[in-house]
Amino acid sequence: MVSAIFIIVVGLGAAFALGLLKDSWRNGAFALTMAALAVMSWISISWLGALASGAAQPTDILTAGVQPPFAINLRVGLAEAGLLSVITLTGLLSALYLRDALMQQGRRSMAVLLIAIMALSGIVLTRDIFNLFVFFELMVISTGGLVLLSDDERAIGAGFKYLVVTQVISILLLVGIIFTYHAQGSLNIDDFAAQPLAAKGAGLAFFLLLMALVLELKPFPANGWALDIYESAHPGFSAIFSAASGTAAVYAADKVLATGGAEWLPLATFIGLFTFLASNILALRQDNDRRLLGYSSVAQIGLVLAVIGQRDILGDQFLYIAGGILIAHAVAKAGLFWISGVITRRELTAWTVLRLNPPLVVAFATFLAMLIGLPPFPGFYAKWELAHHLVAEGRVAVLVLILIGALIEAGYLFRWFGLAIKREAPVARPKYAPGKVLVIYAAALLGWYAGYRWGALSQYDNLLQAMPLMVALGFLLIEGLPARIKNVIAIAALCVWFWLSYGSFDPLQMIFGVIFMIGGAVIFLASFHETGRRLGFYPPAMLMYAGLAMLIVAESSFAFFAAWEVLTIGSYFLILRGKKSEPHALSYLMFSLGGAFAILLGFALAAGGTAPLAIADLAQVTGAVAPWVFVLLAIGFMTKTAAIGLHIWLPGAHAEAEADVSPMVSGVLLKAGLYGMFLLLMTMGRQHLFGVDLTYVLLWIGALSALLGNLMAIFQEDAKRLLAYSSIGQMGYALFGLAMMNHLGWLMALMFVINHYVYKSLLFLSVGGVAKRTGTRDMYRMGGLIKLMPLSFIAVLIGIITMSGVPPLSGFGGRWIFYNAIMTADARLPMVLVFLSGPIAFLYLFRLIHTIFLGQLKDEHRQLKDAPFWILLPQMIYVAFLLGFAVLPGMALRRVDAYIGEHFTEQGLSWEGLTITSEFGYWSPVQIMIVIGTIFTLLFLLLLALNHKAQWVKQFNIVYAAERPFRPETTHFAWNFFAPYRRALGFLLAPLVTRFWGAITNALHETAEFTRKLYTGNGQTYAVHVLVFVVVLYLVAGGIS
Amino acid sequence: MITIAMTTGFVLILIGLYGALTNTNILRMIVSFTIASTGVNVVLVSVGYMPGRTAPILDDAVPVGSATTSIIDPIPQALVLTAIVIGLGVTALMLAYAYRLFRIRQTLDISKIVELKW
Amino acid sequence: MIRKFASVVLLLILGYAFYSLVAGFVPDGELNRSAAYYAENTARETGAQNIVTAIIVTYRGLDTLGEVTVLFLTAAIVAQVLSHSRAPAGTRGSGFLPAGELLETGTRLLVPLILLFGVYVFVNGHLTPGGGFQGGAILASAMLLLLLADPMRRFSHRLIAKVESISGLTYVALGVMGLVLAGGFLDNRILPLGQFGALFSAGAIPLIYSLIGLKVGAEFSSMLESLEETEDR
Amino acid sequence: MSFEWIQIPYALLTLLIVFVYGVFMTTIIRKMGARAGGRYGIRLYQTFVDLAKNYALRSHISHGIMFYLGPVFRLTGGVGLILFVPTIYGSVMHQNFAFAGDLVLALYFVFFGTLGMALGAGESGHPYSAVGITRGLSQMTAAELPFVLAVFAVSLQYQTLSITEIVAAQQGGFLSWTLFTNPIAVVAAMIGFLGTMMRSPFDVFLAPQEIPIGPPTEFHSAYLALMQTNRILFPIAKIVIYMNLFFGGATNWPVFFLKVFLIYLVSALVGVVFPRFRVEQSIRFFLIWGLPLGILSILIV
Repeated sequence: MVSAIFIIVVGLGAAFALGLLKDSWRNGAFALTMAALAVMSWISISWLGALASGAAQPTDILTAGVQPPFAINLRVGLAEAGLLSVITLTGLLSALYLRDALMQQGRRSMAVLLIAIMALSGIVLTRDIFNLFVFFELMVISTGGLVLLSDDERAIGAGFKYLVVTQVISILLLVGIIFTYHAQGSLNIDDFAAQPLAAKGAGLAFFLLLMALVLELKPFPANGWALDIYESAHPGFSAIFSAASGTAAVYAADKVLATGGAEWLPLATFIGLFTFLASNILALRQDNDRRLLGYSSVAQIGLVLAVIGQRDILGDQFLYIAGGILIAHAVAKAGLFWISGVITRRELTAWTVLRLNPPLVVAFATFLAMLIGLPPFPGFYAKWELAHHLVAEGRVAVLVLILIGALIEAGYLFRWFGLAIKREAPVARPKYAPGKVLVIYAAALLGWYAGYRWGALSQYDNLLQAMPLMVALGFLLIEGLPARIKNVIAIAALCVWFWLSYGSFDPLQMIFGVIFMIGGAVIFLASFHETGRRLGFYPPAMLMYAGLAMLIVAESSFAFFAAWEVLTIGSYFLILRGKKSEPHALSYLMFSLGGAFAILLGFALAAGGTAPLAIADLAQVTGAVAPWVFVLLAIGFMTKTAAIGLHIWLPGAHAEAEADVSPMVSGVLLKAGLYGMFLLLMTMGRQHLFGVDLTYVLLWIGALSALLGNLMAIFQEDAKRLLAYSSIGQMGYALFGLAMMNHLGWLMALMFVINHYVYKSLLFLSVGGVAKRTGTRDMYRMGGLIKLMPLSFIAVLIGIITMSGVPPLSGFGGRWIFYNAIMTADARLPMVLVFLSGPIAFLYLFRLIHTIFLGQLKDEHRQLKDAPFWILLPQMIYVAFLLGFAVLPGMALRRVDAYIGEHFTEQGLSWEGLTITSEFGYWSPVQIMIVIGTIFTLLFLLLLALNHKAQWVKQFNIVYAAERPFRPETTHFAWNFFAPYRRALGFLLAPLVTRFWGAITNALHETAEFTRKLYTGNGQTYAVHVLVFVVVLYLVAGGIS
Repeated sequence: MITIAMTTGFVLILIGLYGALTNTNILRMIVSFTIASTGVNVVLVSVGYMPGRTAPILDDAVPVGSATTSIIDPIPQALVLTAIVIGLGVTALMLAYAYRLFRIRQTLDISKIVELKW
Repeated sequence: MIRKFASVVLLLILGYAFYSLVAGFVPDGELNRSAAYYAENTARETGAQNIVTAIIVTYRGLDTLGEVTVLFLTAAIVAQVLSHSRAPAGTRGSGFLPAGELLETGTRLLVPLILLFGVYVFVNGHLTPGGGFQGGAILASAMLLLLLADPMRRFSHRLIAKVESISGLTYVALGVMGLVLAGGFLDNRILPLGQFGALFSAGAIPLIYSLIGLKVGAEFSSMLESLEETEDR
Repeated sequence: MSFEWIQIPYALLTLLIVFVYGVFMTTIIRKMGARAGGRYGIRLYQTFVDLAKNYALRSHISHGIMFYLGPVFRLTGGVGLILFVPTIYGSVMHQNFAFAGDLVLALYFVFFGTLGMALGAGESGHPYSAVGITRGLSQMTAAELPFVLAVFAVSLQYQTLSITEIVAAQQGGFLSWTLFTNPIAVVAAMIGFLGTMMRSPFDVFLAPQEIPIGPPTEFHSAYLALMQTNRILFPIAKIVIYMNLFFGGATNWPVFFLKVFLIYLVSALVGVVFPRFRVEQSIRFFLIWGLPLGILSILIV
């Protein structure tokens, strides 16, 4: 094991040696630089490996052969080694990335780079406070030099501002140091820990010291200088400045903070949270990519500082958590800055160019996911652990603030991703310097590796070893294959997974498992019509299904939450594929992440901080916290079921998605939320908050969703939006059934789960097929298609009969169970809404079939053929299923009925014979079918007998007030179909919810717009900010002495 | 004695900062900062001073044996040297920057160098 | 105006903080433990008369290394910054009157003395006040004198850079030797401590300090050089 | 209850009786309406003649398969509704096929005919048909509400969904009719009843007096005949439900005839007295007058 001091030695030596080279001999100089950096990285990594594996112990390195505190000593522990690896690797890669700039500027700049990395390593290593100062100044000056690498002349101004600010900082630092020394009689950090400073009346000195170090972390608002550097410097250097410098500075602050004792931690927490929130909000209004990244790094460092502020409660998990966030940030931020270097223009939309190079898009996504802390990256595990520790110690407020900040950050980062994916992309594929692209990929791989390590270190199963996830990620590797082959593999994967796991399912899991896996496979049949490679479809789709697969087998809260996030992110990418779905995908993600965070909070509260919590143990949660757990989890799940109030993402997301994606996200994905509700109600049952029975609240929410969802549906001109809104209503029914908390209510909910999957997938597919042919989704542009698209018509007909609950099809079963269920329910008022919404559903369903298939055929559609085979095939399967399910609902429901019976006292249905009987009524599907069938046939025969010679007449051969119309457009009554209804009940549709959420986002953006005026760009003002920051905190802290 | 020196140092720091915060001319700012850092150095040494003792050099005047009782604290002096050198380096760097800025912008007024903001 | 007022207020509060520092300051009666340790053990451990030097070069050698690096860094950056606007050869200093006879001679007389003095200062750094930095500065002042006397004069950058780099490298090498042969990085006991108070004593300290002197001198000179060579408009 | 073959001729018998009765009843009601309007009105056999004529007429026109099936759906709805509900309480002959399903089946089967009708009319491609359908459906959604609430109240009251049992619970003197045991529910139900009887003031979607509008616009000859048959059967089918739920059912045919006639008369009288509502007006009417009563009825049960 090479002593870590050689990191410094090699760095310096190489820097000095560069001076000996001829100025023209640049390749050699660059080679020397790279070699030196490589050695430094190798040393750090070997230490990291040794320490992590326990092969080596943390060691002190003495200088001058004298014991500390009398001589400077360095220390390499696990933390140090990790950070050193980050710093040196960033240096190495960045140097490679900066090759051209360095070559052009010559050996001096290389020396500066080397010294910068050396200094950063020194900051991490040293245990001597004044030595820390020296390395800091080295970092400052070398930063001043590296800023000049940029070809942007504004960088020089930025560099000068930076120098000005650092002058102020170093003044504070020196004063702090010398008085600390006076109080301690030593400069060695470890001695401070021995006797806390405030005790010795050196609180103020320590405060100044701390402030100086914290100011290096670019706390809001004293960070304008840093943002200017981020914006103007060479991205290769910005990567170092963000990843390496930030890391080192954080560690320095942590080192000193650790000696100050617990009373300083709240200060750090406050600064950290403040910075995290403020910077994220400010970033909302950024349209310059590098400045945006700047804001984001500032925020992330703030987050780490806030975590450091919790070190008193994190215990031995501290490294795991802080390190997770820090490393995720470092890798991601470096990667993003590197990407921004290969992009020529600075506005966010310029990133569309990445689309011409899909691997870069994957890298982009990877980095974003790391920043947000999505699985399977380190930030995810860190977030989870952090949440539990905070809750355990009752620091919920801190957690909530962190989650809010993270949500905002996700907002602007994924909005950016949306821009990059959806906006107009240039056609000419740019030439990237291979070196640079290589560096970017390296960073992405490092990110995945870090995720793997963190997973291995976590106390849970490593997500990157979870079979479904691996399969989904595997699709990234076979992206090159043709779509059809991938489709076969996908279907096979789903079926195999089901076949492997169904043995262990209980009936509930079985129903959802069938819908998720087999149902998903059926929908995939429709994907066969897509030709070509269909890049970027299968990985997200399979990611979603992987999440669903993991969800139903999840036993612990961790597994459940991880699965939830996985399916969320997968479905987001999937929805984003739609043509106009950019804003809708974003709002979907925002609501889902918000919901996910609510779930996280809920689980943490439930576990009381002692994760992992078995889902089943939710039942054991009692006391004052239980209702809150219930509320949070319910909110989380209801974001997925798009309960009214949280629904505004759904219509756009489902409507704009591709033909075969809509059924996936509507028919399948929505059920994830219901599954969650099932588990929640099964385990926690009725909870009371402020004396209110929460299931009663759910009852109202469900009823309102049912009513308003249906009501909004009948006024849509866009067929897919209509279906989307109807999903809101249908989920409302299901929620209502669940919230009734009785046997039949749950049975009805399950009936809806099954039915809704079938007919919604069916309808979305048919409408999708029609839209594909007609090239529009506006129903009033269609009409009279029944003759051209008979199969689609039949599908829709069966679909709407089922959905409207008209006998004899299976929808009636749902209604029948509903009536029997409400007989025993004690809350009656909400049912009024459900009663009203039932017939309303009938309105939009009729509109759907009438305006598309009946009425007058448009001239431009006369040549249309029926929908493509592969889109029709699954529809026919569904039709067949519906007819069968109508006659024999028992085949699916009996066992579930029995299973639910375990949870409730009152008895369910009795299934003997063909008749299904409840304690109130009876229902005999087969006989109904026979009777109706017979009557229908007889009458049909009668009509045939009377009217067998009837033949089709021309389209316009109708009685039309003694006139004959010639234009289908004027004759097809479709636009604003239910005008009277709008006149009567339109007032119910005031978009209050939309306005509410819109107001919130606007408020945030306005705040950002207003606040960022703070950064006037004047270096002097920035210096003032720094002083204000210090002084205010001094006053807030109440004049420490 | 010490307090006077120390106070002087702090006053210098404040004066320097005041100058740096109020003069928009870059050169003046640099000068102000040098004043401030001089102040810092004064504070540094004044912390190490102990009344009635002599310089930490073990010549005939100060035998090795009695060093503990007769010399002043040597550490701040070592530190101040480093501080001075570093301050010098930074100043030189700032001057160079000032030169470049002037060549690019034809002005030394920092309030005019604001193309990076918000 | 507002800015002035705001700064005044800020500085007043800061001043109050400083005041409380001064007010709360109690000078030590006797040396604190670190200082005491140096007072007792410097002679034995390093063999240097000048405790400050011992601290700078040995006990806190890492600082000093960093310090030297700072200068190296600054020199490099300054050169880089100014190299953008280097005046075309020959035009420099044009417009200066030729330096007078008196100045020429004075310079020729003084420069060797100054150089000698500088060398003396850093060679004796471990015995008397002064040391590498001071000596280096003095060396550089000789350079400054030459430049003032004859703005047209040029010195070879290669030479200065070589001196700079070699002394730097040797410094680091000595540090590593300390790691290998003695107690740790930058340990001065790689050479015999010699007889206390003699010129060739205190182990590697004089050597290191001389290297520092050379390096500092070279760095200052190169800074002066670059500054001088930029065209003044 | 379960199925025996003998029930088929029984059911057909019921159907026949109801049909004949229905023809006369509708004729009488129309006559009364005419007299109220100061006209003489049609002859007693007129409706028979119309039906016979339309059945006899032959048409060569069809707008497509759904158009062709529309009347079939419609009539199936009517006939089915009659057969799914026990006509005469206590008589084995006239239980029809009530064993297939309970009240809920009846409630939802009402839509069967409506849907098929609407589809058929829709395919005729006549804009007026579509206009009529939208109006009809819109109004129906509102009119159903008080009725459904009342039904729910009743089934709560008797703790069953089986029509037979509900009727059984009302036996023994008219005071045990729902009409008296739960008047609010009945009033609510009757308000809904008015809305579904296609009579003024709620007949704007048919507008029989003016230019042809509404679903039947394009239908003629045998199509129209089927629909007229339904116009005769369907109201009675609905009234039977009301009678069973609210008015103690009928234990023999005379009582049946009387009750059905009286209940029908309600809507006829209202229709004669009140002018026609626009659709949004009728929606508001049901929400303002019907809904609160319905809610009240389920709350006080």
